[in-house]
Amino acid sequence: MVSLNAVLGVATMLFGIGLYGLLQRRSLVAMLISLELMLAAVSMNVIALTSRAGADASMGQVVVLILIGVAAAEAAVALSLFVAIHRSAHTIDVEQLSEMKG
Amino acid sequence: MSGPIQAALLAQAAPLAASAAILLGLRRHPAAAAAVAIAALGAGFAASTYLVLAVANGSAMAQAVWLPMADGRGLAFGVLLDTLSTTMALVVSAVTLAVMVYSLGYMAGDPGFARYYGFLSLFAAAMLGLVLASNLLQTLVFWELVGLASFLLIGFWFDRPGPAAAARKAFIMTRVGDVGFLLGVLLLIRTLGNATIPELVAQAGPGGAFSPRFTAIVASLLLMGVIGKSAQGPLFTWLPDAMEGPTPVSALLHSATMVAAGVYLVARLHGLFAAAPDVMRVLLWVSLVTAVAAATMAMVAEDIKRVLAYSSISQLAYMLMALAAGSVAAGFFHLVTHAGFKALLFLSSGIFIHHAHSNAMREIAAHSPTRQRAATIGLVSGSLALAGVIPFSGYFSKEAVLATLGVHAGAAALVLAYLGAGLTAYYAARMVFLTLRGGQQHGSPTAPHPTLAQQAAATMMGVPVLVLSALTLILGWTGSWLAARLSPGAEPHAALELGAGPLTALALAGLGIALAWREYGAKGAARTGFVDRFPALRAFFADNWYLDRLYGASVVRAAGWLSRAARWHDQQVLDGAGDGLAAGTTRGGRMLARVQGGQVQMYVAIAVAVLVALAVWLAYAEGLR
Amino acid sequence: MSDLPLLTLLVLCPFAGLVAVLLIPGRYAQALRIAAALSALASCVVTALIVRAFDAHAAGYQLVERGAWLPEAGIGYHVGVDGLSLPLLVLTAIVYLTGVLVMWELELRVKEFFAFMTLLVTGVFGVFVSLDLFFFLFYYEVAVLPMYLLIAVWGSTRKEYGAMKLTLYLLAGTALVVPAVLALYVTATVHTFDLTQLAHAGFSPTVQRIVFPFLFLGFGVLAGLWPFHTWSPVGHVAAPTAVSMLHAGVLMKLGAYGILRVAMTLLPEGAAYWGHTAALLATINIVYGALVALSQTDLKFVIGYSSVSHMGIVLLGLATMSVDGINGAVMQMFSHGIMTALFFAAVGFIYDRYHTREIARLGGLSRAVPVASAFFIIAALTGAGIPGLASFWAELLVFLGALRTWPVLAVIVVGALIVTLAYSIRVIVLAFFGEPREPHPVVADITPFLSLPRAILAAVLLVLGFYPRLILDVIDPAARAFVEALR
Amino acid sequence: MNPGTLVFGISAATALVGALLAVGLRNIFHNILGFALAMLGVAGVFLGLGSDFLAAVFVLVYVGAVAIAMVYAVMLSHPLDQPARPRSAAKVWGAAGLAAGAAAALWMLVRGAPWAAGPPVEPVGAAGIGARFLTDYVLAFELISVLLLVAMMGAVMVARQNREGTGRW
Amino acid sequence: MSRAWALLPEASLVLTGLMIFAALMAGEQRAVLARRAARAGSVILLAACVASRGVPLVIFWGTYRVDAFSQLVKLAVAAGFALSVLIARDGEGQRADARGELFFFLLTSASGLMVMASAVEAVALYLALEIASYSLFVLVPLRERFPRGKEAGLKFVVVGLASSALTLYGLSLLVGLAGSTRLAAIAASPALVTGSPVALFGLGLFAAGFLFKLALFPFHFWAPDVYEGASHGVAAFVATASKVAALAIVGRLVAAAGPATASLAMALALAAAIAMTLGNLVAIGQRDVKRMLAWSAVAQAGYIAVGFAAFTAAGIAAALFYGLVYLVMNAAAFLVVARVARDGANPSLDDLRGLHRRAPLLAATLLLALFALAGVPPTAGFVGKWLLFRAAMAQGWWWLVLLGAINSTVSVYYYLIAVKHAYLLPAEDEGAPIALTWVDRAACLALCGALLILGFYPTPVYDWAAGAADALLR
Repeated sequence: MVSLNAVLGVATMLFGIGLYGLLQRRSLVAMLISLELMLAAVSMNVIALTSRAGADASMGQVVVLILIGVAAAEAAVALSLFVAIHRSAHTIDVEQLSEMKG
Repeated sequence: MSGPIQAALLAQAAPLAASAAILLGLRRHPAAAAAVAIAALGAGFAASTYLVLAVANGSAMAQAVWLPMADGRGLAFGVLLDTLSTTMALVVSAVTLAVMVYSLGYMAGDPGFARYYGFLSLFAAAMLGLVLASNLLQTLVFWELVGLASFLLIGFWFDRPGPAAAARKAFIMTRVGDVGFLLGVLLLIRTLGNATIPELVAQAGPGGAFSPRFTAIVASLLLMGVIGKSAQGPLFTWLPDAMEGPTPVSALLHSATMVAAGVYLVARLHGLFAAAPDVMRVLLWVSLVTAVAAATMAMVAEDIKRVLAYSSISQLAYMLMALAAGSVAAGFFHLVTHAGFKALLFLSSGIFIHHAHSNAMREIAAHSPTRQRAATIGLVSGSLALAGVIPFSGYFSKEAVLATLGVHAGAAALVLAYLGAGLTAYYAARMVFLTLRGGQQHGSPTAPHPTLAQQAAATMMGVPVLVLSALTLILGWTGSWLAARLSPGAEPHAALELGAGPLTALALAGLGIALAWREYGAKGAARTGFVDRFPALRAFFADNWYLDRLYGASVVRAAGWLSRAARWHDQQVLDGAGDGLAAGTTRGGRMLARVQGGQVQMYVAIAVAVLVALAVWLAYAEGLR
Repeated sequence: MSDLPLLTLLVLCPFAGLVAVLLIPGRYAQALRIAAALSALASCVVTALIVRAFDAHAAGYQLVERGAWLPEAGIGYHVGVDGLSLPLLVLTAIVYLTGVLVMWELELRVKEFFAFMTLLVTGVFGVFVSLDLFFFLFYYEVAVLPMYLLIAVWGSTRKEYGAMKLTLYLLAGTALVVPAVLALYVTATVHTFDLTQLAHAGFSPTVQRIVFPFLFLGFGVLAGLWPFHTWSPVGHVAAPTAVSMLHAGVLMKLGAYGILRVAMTLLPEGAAYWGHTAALLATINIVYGALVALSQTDLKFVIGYSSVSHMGIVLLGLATMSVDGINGAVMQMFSHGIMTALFFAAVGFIYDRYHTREIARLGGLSRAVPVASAFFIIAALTGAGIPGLASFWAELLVFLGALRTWPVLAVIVVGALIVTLAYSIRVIVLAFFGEPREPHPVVADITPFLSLPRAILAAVLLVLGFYPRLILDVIDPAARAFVEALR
Repeated sequence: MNPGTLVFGISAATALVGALLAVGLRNIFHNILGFALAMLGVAGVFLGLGSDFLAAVFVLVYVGAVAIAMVYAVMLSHPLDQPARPRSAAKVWGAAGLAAGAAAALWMLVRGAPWAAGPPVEPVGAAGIGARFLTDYVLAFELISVLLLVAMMGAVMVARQNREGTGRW
Repeated sequence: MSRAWALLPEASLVLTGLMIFAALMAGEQRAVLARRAARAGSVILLAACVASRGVPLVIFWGTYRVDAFSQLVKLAVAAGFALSVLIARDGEGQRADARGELFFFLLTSASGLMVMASAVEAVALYLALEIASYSLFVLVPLRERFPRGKEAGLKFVVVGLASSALTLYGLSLLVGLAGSTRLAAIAASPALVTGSPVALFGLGLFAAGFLFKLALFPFHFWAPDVYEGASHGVAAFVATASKVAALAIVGRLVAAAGPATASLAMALALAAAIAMTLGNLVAIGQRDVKRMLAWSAVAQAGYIAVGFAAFTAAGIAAALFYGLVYLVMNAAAFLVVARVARDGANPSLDDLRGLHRRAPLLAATLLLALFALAGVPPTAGFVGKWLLFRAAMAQGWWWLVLLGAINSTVSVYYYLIAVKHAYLLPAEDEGAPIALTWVDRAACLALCGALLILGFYPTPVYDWAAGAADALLR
């Protein structure tokens, strides 16, 4: 059996990579990808923690199923917004979408 | 004893009521105002007379609590009737009455006529209150109020710059002394729990509760008030300037009564002052120097009222000298006679001024002054009294003072006092000659026929002058009566005992008059004094011994500088700090706003960084579990 | 009569005025004025009833009313009056009435003016009757905030700056007071904001020493404590007449009253510990204020700094923690309140007519407008501590108290009387005596109707100056009990 | 090395490599491919942990739906013709540092955490999941459907191009 | 009374939703009809929330709880919804084709918030939050004639989704630690009870999403942009209903964290301190009224966190009470902003000039609202802040209280600047009077009245808030 910490470690790294992408990428779509990676890390966490002996495995799976739904919804809203933004601003470079400040 | 008490209350209340009525209701009714004022003061005068007769010896006091105090009993105010206070009350009300009558003529037609009588009544009430007060704090209250009245009356013609400035100077300068007075009173109240005059005198005396040191401190503080009010020592320069007020006011406040309040205070608290011999020595020398110094200034003054003012300072110094040397009777005697002849001198000079429309003696001389009979009589007899020529009143009282000095003060003091007496005779005579004797008769050689109103005015002014002239011959004989009344145990001073002292004084007086005659009076005299030959000295004398300049250069300038410094500090430092804080806050806001830089990834990064910090902090604070 | 909730009624009087003013449409200016005046009159009547119902010989709070309000949070409705607050109620009522009358000629945005003014007065009355710290501060701020608009809209010289400065300073003071009060609430054994109960809470010396300066400085800001006084002259200069009157006359007293009623009552040990500092600051107030007043060029600035100086006397009296000092301080609050009100009323008339307050441009006013000038001169003389006017007695008592506790400071302060007189006389002589320095429009002297409020104020000064026991007999038992409790 | 560990190792490596590709490459299409790869890896991990149903759904939704939607969005929005601006080194290192720090902090906390322990529960299948959905997670189930509804309607509205106020769905 | 009575608000939500949906199906008049439906629905909703008060209910296997707490929050949300609908008027400022949908999404957001108040299971709670958020995500960018609306939407979405990822990560940790997603189980889990750092951090992460809605530092960055970028009705909803509900849930999490959490309290206190200072200082320089209100909201979130930092029932009660007051005062401010604005544009401070003449009632409302925000009596803001500070002080947060009090002073500065523009400065073009409908007038008066009444006599409302706090801790 794989040790719990190994899975948690992978999830943490995945979360970290997602975070890096979120903070660094200029493309909105790439940022969304990063976010999805973070959500996947969360899912991995949940499954790891609920598939141990003595844990409520079905609960974990239900939660992750819901998370998948959330991720889909997120993608839908975010992507539609990106399209709309591109339509009016002709860019989806987040660094250029920084008119509002102060 | 309720009769005298009621009389005393009446004497204070009547002028006060008159003052209130005039200032509040009769400002547009001059005749009524004057009538009310004179009637009220007449009542006061009658009451005072009654008091003098009723209180032949001993003392009576009636008090009511006026101010609740920490001790639970409170400060009681009331009237203290004894020989000293009743006599002073009589002097005050008499002179005031005379001045009020005189003013009917002098102030006739002035737009502020009613106001004038209102202030005058206020002064009378305050002065009588001061005299009759049973509590030293009460004395202080009225002391300040006469100061206020003095301010208002000096500045009576407030729309002229001179009187306004003079009033300001007088008020502030006397306040300097009053601060000492107030501190003294506070100190007494603090120690004694109250400031009832007989009690504090008793406590200061032998067997009393006060330590000598305490008595000395209190006495010197009170002395500051005396010096300020009686225009002594370094604080006298306000008095010459105070002559900017109407002449009757000068007569009443600034020679006869108010400035004598300081003398009265020393007499009133003589028991206390006597218990502080060092302070008395200081007072003695202050008054000696003042007497001579003021005389030198009078010698060179060109303005008749200023001459009289300096002479007031000088004569007040004589009174204080006597008190400092230990004789209440002599000092008070001189106070009484001085009140008479100085009021007379002012009122007479007022008549001249009224006609010549000038205060300058040489100017008056040009307006045929001798045509004013009453005034001429008054001026001459008053000056003789001032010069101390027998048998005028001044002679007797000054004699009493000098005699006291001779007994108690030592040779040096006596020499100075005699020097002063000689100078007094000189400047008195100078004044008479300068005023009365022949300038070229320009101006109004043929005076127009006086109207009826002018005649009435002349009468109003003439009668008091003549009465007072007569008094200069009478008051001199009251010395022994006064002495018996004020210090019954003491040996009565012989009025007409021509020993070495009186002869010296008379000789000096003669010398002074003769000198003045040679320089000013004789036909073809150069009409310049011997001092005029030394311009520097003359300037020194004429300029108040440069004291005003000294004050101007030191105290006034320092105050101005301090004030401006404080103002600068207030605006730049304190206010600047406040404004700076506000500006800094705004600037801080602008700087913080830069965090909101528009880069959304930065926002997320900050949030994540904070959370990382939280994780580390939690692990650190709670320990990894 | 004594069954009536008089104190609540008193607070409701100006509040009713506020409601009435809000309900009357803005175009009926006269009706608005009358409504305000009626509410002021009602306040006076209720105050008179309170004075009648008040037993001067009994110490402790009287006419007490209590009610539950927010018991979980320790807040209750609790009002009462004692000898220390009663004079201030009378003061407020008088200044309120005279203030409304003084503003009778106001034409600009009458409705809003009287609305804010009545609100302000509601707050002031509220503070003086409140015995619950929450309500105390509640009303305290109610009284402060309308000032901003009253000054900013209806004021003059640098009005926006002055108004903002004033508001921020005062609220900064509150920012010190509120945490301090909450800290007391928390540390007390009984969790309540009731002053009377907190007074017996017995705070530890450490708490007292730490919290006292917060309360002292916080309230001190409103009392014009040096070096936090600079808002006050600036604010006074900017404010319209009635607001200056209310502000210098009454509002600054709230600060001193707060120190007395809250800081000293609750933290006697803290007060004793910081007494020296407080007295020193108060002394600086007196001397500094007087010195700065000496070289001002604007009439209102002179008054503003004189207020700083005079409030120093109040603070010094409080700092003595003696019967004489407290008596003097409370009386000084009263007489200074009346005096500055008169001051500002007098200057207000002059400014209305001559459109300047520059001393250098005035002169000879006593000739041109004798009656109006007389009012100013009476106020100035009161300020100078001339006997026969109310302030003299108050200052005397304070000096006496100070002389017992801090002789050196007392000597300095008494010495400063010279400066006080100097600036008062300077103004009188320069602005009112002499000749006009530049041509002025010929203006009629003040009308009897406009004289009325000023005459009321002057009369109060004179009457109390003649017989101070009228007020001191009320204060004294309370001051005695207060000092007793301090020990 | 047992098969479970092997499967896990491969899946985890796939997931991490995919993730790195997804965030590291410059080309957005490559990123999406990397993302799909990472999701496959994650699904593999699930499989290794015994959640086979979940793994299937995961692949279906992420690779099948989300990734495709992303491709559509990129085609609609990405200005491929524009040359990419160079990356700012400070931003790269800053983001990397922060992400590494965050991961380290998380790992520090997670490593030895006192995870809950309870009685053993029998392994579950799709039926068990369905049962949970209809009992104590019925509220969540309802809510996720509402959320998806809102997201769909919102997405349509936001992306819609017509500007007259009369458009219908 | 039937237990089902307790679900009256939820039922009204569905009804309103159907009404608006039906209206949107209409042709030309869809926006107007939707507005009418929304208005009617908001009234029904309010009535339902009031009527259902005091009826407790637990359904869905214990995951949905109706109690004093949830009813209070629902009432607040209903009020916020009603006011936002009112403020939105016909949706001006919203893109023309989305004016009808505006009301629909506001309603879905409100339903999310209402469910959030009752959900006592973490996943449901999170989903409710997301429903509320997504509805707003799609509304914010659809601003008309204001290109930055898109950017505002972007900021909102990015920060929101990032927070949501953090929330989920926290949730995953909590699931592992507690073995359950029920809040009660999480609160009772040994890890949390003993204060294990991972549990506390997990809870903190889980709170991120709610702190994001509350706009508490460091999750506040979206607020200024969204307030500025969103149309008035949306911004008002974000500022009122959404914020109060988020606040309530933070309260719920604070209650779950329990009393033995000194380090979390310190973290909250620091966040509160920074938020207050940052918000107030930056607000000083703003010219756009809505942006200023946003920064002030950042500061206000800080004040609220001061109450939470106490970690006591009194603190939560104070925060809930303050939340209600906050709703009223912010709604009042936004009502004024919306009416002053021309054509749905953002008013700047200069647009407020001469308001006292152009619309005295609006000026007075603004005055009261700003004074309430500044915490000045006799408005309810004073009582609210007092209670917050009292709770914090009781736990020894003296420096926080002092800082809060000082910050209040700073805040007065910029509130007064706005007041100055409304009351003092004349309008440049002798601005035309602003016409108000009777509904607007009634709303102004009602809001002012509420601010004053809550200021003079907060007792019943505070008692309710205290009861709600007790319900959380039971």
